[in-house]
Amino acid sequence: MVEYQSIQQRGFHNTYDSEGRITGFEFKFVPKYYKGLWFTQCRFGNVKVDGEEFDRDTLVYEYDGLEYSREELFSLEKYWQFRSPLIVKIKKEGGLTKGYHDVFMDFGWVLNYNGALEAEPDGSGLGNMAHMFGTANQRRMLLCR
Amino acid sequence: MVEYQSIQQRGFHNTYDSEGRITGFEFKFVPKYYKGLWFTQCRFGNVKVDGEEFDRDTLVYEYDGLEYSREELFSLEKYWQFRSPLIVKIKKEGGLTKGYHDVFMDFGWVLNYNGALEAEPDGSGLGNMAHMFGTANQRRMLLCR
Amino acid sequence: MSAKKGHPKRGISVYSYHNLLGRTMTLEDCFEEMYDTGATCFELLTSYIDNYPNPSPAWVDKYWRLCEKYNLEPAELGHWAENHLRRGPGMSDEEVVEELKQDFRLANLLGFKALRTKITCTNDLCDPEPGWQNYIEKALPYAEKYDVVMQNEVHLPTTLHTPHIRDEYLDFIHRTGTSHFGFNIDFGTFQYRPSKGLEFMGLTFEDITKPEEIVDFLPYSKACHTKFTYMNENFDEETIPYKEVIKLMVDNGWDGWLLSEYEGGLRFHAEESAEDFAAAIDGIPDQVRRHQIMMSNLLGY
Amino acid sequence: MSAKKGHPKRGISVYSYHNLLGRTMTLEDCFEEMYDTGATCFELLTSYIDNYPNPSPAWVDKYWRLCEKYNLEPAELGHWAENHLRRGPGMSDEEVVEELKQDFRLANLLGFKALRTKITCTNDLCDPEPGWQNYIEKALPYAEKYDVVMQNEVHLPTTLHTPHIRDEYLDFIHRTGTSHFGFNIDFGTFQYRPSKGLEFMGLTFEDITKPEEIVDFLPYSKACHTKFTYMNENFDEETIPYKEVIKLMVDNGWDGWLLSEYEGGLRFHAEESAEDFAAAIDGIPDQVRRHQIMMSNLLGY
Ligand SMILES: [Mn+2]
Ligand SMILES: [Mn+2]
Repeated sequence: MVEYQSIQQRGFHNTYDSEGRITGFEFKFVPKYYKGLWFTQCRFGNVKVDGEEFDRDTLVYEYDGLEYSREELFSLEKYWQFRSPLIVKIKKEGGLTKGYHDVFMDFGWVLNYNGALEAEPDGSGLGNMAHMFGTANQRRMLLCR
Repeated sequence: MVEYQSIQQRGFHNTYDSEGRITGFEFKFVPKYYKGLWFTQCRFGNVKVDGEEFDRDTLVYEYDGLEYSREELFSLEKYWQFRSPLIVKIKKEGGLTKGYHDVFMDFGWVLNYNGALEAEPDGSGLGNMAHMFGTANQRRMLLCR
Repeated sequence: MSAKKGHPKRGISVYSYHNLLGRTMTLEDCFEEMYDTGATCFELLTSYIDNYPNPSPAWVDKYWRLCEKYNLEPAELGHWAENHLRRGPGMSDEEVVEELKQDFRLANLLGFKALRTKITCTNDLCDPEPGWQNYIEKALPYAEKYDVVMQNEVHLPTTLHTPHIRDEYLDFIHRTGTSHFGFNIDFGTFQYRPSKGLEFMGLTFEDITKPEEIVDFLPYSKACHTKFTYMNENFDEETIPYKEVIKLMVDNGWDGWLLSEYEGGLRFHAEESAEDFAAAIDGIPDQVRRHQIMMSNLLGY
Repeated sequence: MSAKKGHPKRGISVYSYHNLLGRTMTLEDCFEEMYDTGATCFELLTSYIDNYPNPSPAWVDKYWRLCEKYNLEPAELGHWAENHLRRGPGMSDEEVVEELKQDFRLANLLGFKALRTKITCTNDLCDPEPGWQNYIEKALPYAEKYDVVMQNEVHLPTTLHTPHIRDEYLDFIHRTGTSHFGFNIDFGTFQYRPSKGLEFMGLTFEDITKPEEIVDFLPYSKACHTKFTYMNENFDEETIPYKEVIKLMVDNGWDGWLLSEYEGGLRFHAEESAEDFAAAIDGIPDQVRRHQIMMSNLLGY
C-alpha cells in the first residue's frame, strides 16, 4: 500500500555508492490524482528541500527498476500505474542530515480535459491541469540514514 | 485490508435464504489485538443490536468458509490468522432495517500472561485478558440490504 | 416514450473509493463494499486495471472471480480518447483509433458494454476539440466488433442544451446512424444549488439541465453517473432533483445502469491532513452506502 | 567482563507497526520502513507469519526475498509457550514440547536464532507457573537441533532482581548448563518515570532495574527489546536511562540484537476513533524513526 501523501516518507533516505559514500538522497512519489497517467503526460517540476532547490533536469526518475531523465520521460510510452511510486533521485554531496526535512516537489500533468497539450494557463510548463489541481506537493519527513 | 475497527462495516448486511427471504444478518469481526489466537483461546460473548440481545450460543461463526457454533470453536485447533475476519451470523426474522444500527459484541481471550486458563478475574467467562483489554466492541454501522 | 416501465440497474463507480484504493482498500475491498450496498453493477476506470493496458491473465481471472463472488455485473469502463499524449502536434486519427481499439478490447475482455469515453475538450464547458468526429467515426467498426458503446459524459457545467450536444454529438449520431456512440448523463448537470462542503468551488447554477430534458436522450444512453456530493443522515441528496429524474427514466422505459459517483468534500480534502484522511476512511464508504439507500428507496429495489 | 567493545546490532520489532499492519501497511511495507531507518535486523511475531503455523513455500520464498531486498537479518521470533490452549486442565509437557518444536522449526526455516519465549505467568509480576522447567527442559534438545535460544522476556514491572529471575530462570540455566535458554531484557524494566501519553496506566516506578544490573545477564542474552513509549522531537527518550544501559552493554562486549519496540499512546488508542487512527498512521512510523536516530546516535552507527 502507499501512504496517503503524494511524497512518501517510506523510501526517503540518502543514497550510497558502492563504497558506502553518500551520493545524494531519494524519495518516492505517488500522485494524489484519481487515475494513472502516461509518462508522456507528466510534467515534473523542481524539488526543494529546506529551501535548497534542485533543478528538474538534474534529477533521475526510477520507475519499474529503470532510470530516466526528465527529457526521456517525455517520450516514455509507459503507463504510470495508479498508486505506484516513482523514485525521485537527487544528487547532493554529503546527502541530507539525519533529522526532519521539508521536501517539496512540483508536479503537474496534461489531460484532455482542456484543449491543446501545451496550453498551460499558468505558464509553468507543468501541464494543463495545474490551474485546476495545483502542482505543489510538500511534506516534512524524517530521514534516518 | 481490514478496517481499523474490530467490527467491520464491510460485510454488514442481512442474510438471505435460497428463495431470497431474509433469515438474519451478519458482520465481520477482526480482533484489535496485536497477535492472532488459537480459536481454543477465544471467548465469544453476546451480540447486541440497538439494545436487542442475541445469545452467543445462538450465533454461527464462519471462518475460512466453514461454519461453527461457539461450543465447536472451543475445540477447533485452528489458528485465527492475524487481521483475518471471522463472520458472525445472527438469526433474526426479517433481519435488520435499512439504516444505521448500533452493533455491540463482547469478545475476550485467554493468553498465558496469567495463570490458569479459566481464572477470569471478572467472572464474565470472557477469558483472562478481559481485565487488561476489556471485551466491549461496538460500532454504529449503516446497513443497506 | 415507452409504455413499459424501465428497470434501471443500481450500481456504483469504483471512482467513488479512489482516495482509499491502494491506501486502505484493495480492489476486492471495493467489490465487497459495493456488494454490501445491494448494488448489482459497477463502473471501473482503466487506471484501476492492474498493469493497464496489459493486465496479466492472472489478474483478469481474479477480476472475473470478484465479479462472480460479489455478484456484480460490469457496466461501464471509464476511459480517455487522448489525442495529445506527446508534446507538440496532436496524434493522427490512426493513432487515436489504435488507442481506442486497445480500450475496446479490454472492455470486451472485462465484460463492459458501455464506455465513458472522454473526448478532448477545449474549455470548461467541454466543447470538443474540432475534428473529434474523424477518429471516433473510424473507431465505430471496432466498437461494433468489440460490442461497446462510447458514451460522452455530460458533466456540469455542460447541460443537455449546451450547443455542442445537439450540434456535434447528436448530429454525429444521426449522420452516422451509429448505435455505438451516446451519452453518460452525469446527474450533476441537474444540480440547482451549491453542495455542502464544496462551496469553495464557487460554482453558480444559472444554467442547468431541466429534468424533462433527459427524455430525448434516453435512447442514446446506456449508463449514467448518479453523481452526489453530500448525502445527509436521512439519506437525502439536497441539490439534485433525483426523484423527478429517476421517475422520468423509469416512466420512459429506461433500462440502463445508474452508477453512484461520489465527488464530495471528503474526496477533495482527503490528502490534506491526517484528520482529513481519517474522515475519508470512514466517511466515503458511508456516503456511498447512504446514496445506495436513497437509490433503493427511489427505485423500489 | 570483556575487554573488547561490543557491537550490538540495531534492529526493530515488527510489533511496533502492528496497528497498521493489514490495515494500511503490508509486511513488505514494514520491511521497507525498517530498511529506511538504517536498522539491519528485525523481530517478527509468529502471528505475522502468513498462515501460521503452516506458511506456504511461496510465502517463505517471499519472506527471504524481503530480507534480501531490504538487507535485513532475522533476529528474534516472538512466540508463546502456551500450556492452556484448551479449557480444563493444562496440557501435558509433551503437548507443550510439540508446540515449541513447531515454532523452533519455523524459526529455523525463517533464519531466527533467538526466540522471545513467553512462559505462562501467574501474576502481574510474571512469576512463572510452577512446572515450566519440565517442558522447557524437554524442549532443549530440539532447541539445539534447530539452533535457537529461548529467551524469557524481563518486562516491566519485573526487574532483574525479581526473585523468580534468580531462583527460577538462572537456576534452570545453571542446573542444566544450557545455552538454549536466556533473557530478552525489555528496556522498560529500567524505566524510572511515567511515559507521556501513558499516565492513564497508573504505573509506579518504585522498584526498577538499575542499569548496572544488566551486566551479569549479558552472557545469557542474545536479543533485547529497546522499548520506548514516546520519542520527543529531539530524538530523546525521557524515561529510560538509554545512554547508561547501552554503554554498559557495549563496554561489556555485548554483540546481540537491539530491537526497537514501540509501545506508546498511539498504539493504545489507535482503534478508538478515526482521528486516533490517523494519528497512528503518521505517528507510529515517525516514532520508530526517531528511536532509530537515537539508537544510531548512541551506538555511533
Ligand atoms: Mn461523472
Ligand atoms: Mn517487549
